[in-house]
Amino acid sequence: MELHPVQSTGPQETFVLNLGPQHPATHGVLRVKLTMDGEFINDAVIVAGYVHREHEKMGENRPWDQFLPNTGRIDYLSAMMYTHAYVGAIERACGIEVPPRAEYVRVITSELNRIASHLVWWGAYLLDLGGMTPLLYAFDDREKILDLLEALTGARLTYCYYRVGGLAEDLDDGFVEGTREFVKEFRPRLKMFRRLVSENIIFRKRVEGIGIIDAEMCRKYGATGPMIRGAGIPNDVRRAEPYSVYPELDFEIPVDPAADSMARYKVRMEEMEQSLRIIEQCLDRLPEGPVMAKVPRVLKPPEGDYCYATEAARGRFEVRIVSTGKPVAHRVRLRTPCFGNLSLFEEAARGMMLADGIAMMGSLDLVIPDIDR
Amino acid sequence: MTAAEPIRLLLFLVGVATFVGLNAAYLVWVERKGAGRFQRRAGPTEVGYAGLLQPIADAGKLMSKQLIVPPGADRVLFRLAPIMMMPPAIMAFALLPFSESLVGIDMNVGLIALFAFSSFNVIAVMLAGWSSRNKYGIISAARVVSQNVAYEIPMMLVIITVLMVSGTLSLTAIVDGQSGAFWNWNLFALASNPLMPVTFIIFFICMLSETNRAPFDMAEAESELVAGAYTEYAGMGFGVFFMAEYANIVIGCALAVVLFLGGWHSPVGVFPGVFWFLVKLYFMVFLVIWVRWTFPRTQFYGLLNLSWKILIPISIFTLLLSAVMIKLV
Amino acid sequence: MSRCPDNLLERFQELFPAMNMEKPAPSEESAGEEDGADAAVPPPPPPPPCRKTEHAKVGYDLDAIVEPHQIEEAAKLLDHEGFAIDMITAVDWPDAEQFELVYDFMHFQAGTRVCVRTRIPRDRPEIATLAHIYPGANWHERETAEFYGIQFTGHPNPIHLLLPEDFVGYPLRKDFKPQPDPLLEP
Amino acid sequence: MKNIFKEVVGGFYTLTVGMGITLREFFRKPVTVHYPRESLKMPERYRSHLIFTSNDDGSSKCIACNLCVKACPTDCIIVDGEKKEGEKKKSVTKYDLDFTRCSLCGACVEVCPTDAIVFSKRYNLAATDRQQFHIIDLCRDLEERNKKKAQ
Repeated sequence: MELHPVQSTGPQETFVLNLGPQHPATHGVLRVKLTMDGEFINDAVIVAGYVHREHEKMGENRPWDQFLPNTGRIDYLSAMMYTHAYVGAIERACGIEVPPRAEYVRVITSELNRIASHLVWWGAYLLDLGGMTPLLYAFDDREKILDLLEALTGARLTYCYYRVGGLAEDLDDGFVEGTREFVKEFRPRLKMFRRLVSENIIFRKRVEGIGIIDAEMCRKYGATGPMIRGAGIPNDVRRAEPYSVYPELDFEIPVDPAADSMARYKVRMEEMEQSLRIIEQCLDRLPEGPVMAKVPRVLKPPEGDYCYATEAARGRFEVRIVSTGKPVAHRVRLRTPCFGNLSLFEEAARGMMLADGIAMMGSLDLVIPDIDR
Repeated sequence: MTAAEPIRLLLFLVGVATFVGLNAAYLVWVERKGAGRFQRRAGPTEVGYAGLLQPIADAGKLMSKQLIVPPGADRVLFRLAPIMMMPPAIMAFALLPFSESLVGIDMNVGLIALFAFSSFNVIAVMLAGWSSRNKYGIISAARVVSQNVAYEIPMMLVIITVLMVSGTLSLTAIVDGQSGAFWNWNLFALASNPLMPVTFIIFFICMLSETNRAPFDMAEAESELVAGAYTEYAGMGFGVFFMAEYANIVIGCALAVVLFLGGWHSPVGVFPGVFWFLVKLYFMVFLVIWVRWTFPRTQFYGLLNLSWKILIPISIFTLLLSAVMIKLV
Repeated sequence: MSRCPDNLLERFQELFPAMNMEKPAPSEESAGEEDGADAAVPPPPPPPPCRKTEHAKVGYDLDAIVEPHQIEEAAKLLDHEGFAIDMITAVDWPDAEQFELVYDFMHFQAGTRVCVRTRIPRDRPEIATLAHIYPGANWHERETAEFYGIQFTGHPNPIHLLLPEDFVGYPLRKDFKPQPDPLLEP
Repeated sequence: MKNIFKEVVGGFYTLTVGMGITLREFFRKPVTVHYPRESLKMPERYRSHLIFTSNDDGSSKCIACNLCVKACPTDCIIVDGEKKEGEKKKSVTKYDLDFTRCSLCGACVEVCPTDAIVFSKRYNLAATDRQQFHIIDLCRDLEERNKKKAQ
């Protein structure tokens, strides 16, 4: 049965509602200035920059490799992929060949990190929609990933594990078995998540057909990642601009043409499944050997500018470095996925109801430092 | 009225007030413990054994907090709202038949009086939202009113269905009509209405909605409206709303027990009636908690759609069905 | 898997020589422009204004240098070809007294990335906005404007995006000196 | 009409499935660790603030070469050393770590030629004012640890 949402009755008395900077639904310090007509959003203005730290300037005033700790602090939920993009850019510029073992470990840890990030999103999204319990279930599983990564890297969020030319350290003893065990345990959990939430009628009613962001809008705003895949276009940096060992791996890019919040939800859920596949394959193929290439002590990438994009959990993360051949970068540009993804909110939220707007905002999977940098 | 009657009433009033207070406090504990278990964590553990003194500590904290009235708020109404919230809830308790003898006032229109009291909290929440001069509060107030209006109707239709089976408005008489084994309960009165379980489910949904419980907690909706109508309340002002919320849940669950689950009548025959009443009551409360910690919140228009487009047609249908069945049988 | 479908590439090569031909012609504005110097001395090996680059080496497939006034036209062409906006940023070249504006575009289906650059004088940093072609450019341009002090003419909402509204200065310029923050001193 | 019926009944079924799942979780053991009473063991590679490793005689291995100072992205290390008579290498006299600025990236540990500094596993650091974190004196820390060991 079609249950049509009620429509706004037209321009009347409006009021301004400040959603944030401290608000449960903005997942951090983001402020949305809403002009409301009753429960309808007439106009939304994003006020960002509350956690701006000028990472790009920091990149310009320190040696190339000293910027590494910063890269994990842009999107703290998928730090691995961000560090990967930065070291990838320098490796591309200097022509450093990374040992295959290091590449495989990078992919494994990146995909684990992606699952952890999607789990946070899943829990937090359900929290946005008023379901508290899934958050705890998601964190239960995420905890296992973080334990694995903590034992490997020594940190739970800001890993700083990749180095230009390889990895900081080789795998620890328990990592391979621990990861295999996690993969085995997590598959049935995903199924449980699906039965608990994805099929739930209340949840479906809240996200199906809500927050339509079609491919054209994504194109005009530069929205990437699950946003564009949820609009039916199989664009994934891992396939479109292959990096690391992804071309050798067999995985699918989940796509959903519906372009609504449910489509983005489904894409992310399916991505976790695919990440498990990638991890399994990498563990099977994990070669022996060194994890660090020969890298000059002082990095001096040749003159020019270089881009390196990775598929972070929220979409395309791209680092553009401009080198003048000096040991310090001339320019480090960080192209973060949330920036593009959020910029279309102002247009997409117009005319929605408040609760639907929040359902849509949650489906964008925002990490505020990723926008503000 | 005998000379003992006022004393009895007074005792009952004190008893009910204590019961409501303790009940609310310990339901918070049950809710937190239950939520903990549903989410695979421990819940409160620190204050007292298994956190049993936690509600007392919370109450102490809430009472010692300053009551803040936001600038620009309507001071009188802002203070009045929590006060208006509590008495109807307590008064409704006086009507509940905990057992044959343990009932405050046995009115012959008990059901209607109970509804009169329990509908009162809408006004209190609306006043709270409106008077606190908070935009979230105003949205919440508007939501509460339309939500309650929408759900009074299917609830009433459902109750009329039950009344047609019972043939009385007195709560004790309704329970008495369900005496004997459990297949005499109204829930299983399939002979007079084969859709009685559906009616019960509708009643349960409406009860959740009337008490603003998840998944219908439009008034609070913490991820959208922060805390809705209660955003600006601090200390015991908030505490009273909290207590009243739990009192209302108990009333709603007690009503479900009286109307559908045979009140104090035991399914097996041992133990006194009041024990069975409480067992059934707390089972219903557990069900409410269980629902809350399982589902996401419904969309606001989805909630109204559910009421007007699904619940009301079904409840009208069951009403007509039982009318026909009773006439035929 | 082919990085860049051939037909698309051909279309680019058709597309950008058009601009290359325009390039030697002296532009009416911006005297301090690169080609002013180019015209005087025949450039020994000037990088071709539009060239194919190797994605595996630099991360983009096409590198096009255009005149500042051509940027709208370039964006329109890319928009017509179905490209999405990737990012807009600037690079400060204080020695050359120029800002280099870098516009990155990407193609969702083909995976092609195009980098369009232009240089504007540092003392008159003005360029046309792309916000009417790509609404996503709005935020990127606001960011570039506040960090470099570049004016995007015709921008619908030229206010600070990430910096506080009362912030003075352009932090990503090379000659930026931060004001000492009394709160941060121990 | 059939669709409505299907949706209502099917929807209700999904709700019962969800409730079944949460009920099953209800009867399982909590997974949380009750922190102040019990705590997890920190893994081998856990990164907390720096501490000195020591030679057999309890002195620091640090030769005050300043490589860590140069490697630090946030300039949070101050090292001073002196050359004692009769010894080939310098020995450290002052090693201050500004923990408010340290990002625990590990550049200093990696660059250290004598493996004089390692990450500690002190995870429950807490203080009531900033000054206590401001400077962590590694030399004093080593002395204190030596004293404790002696006792």
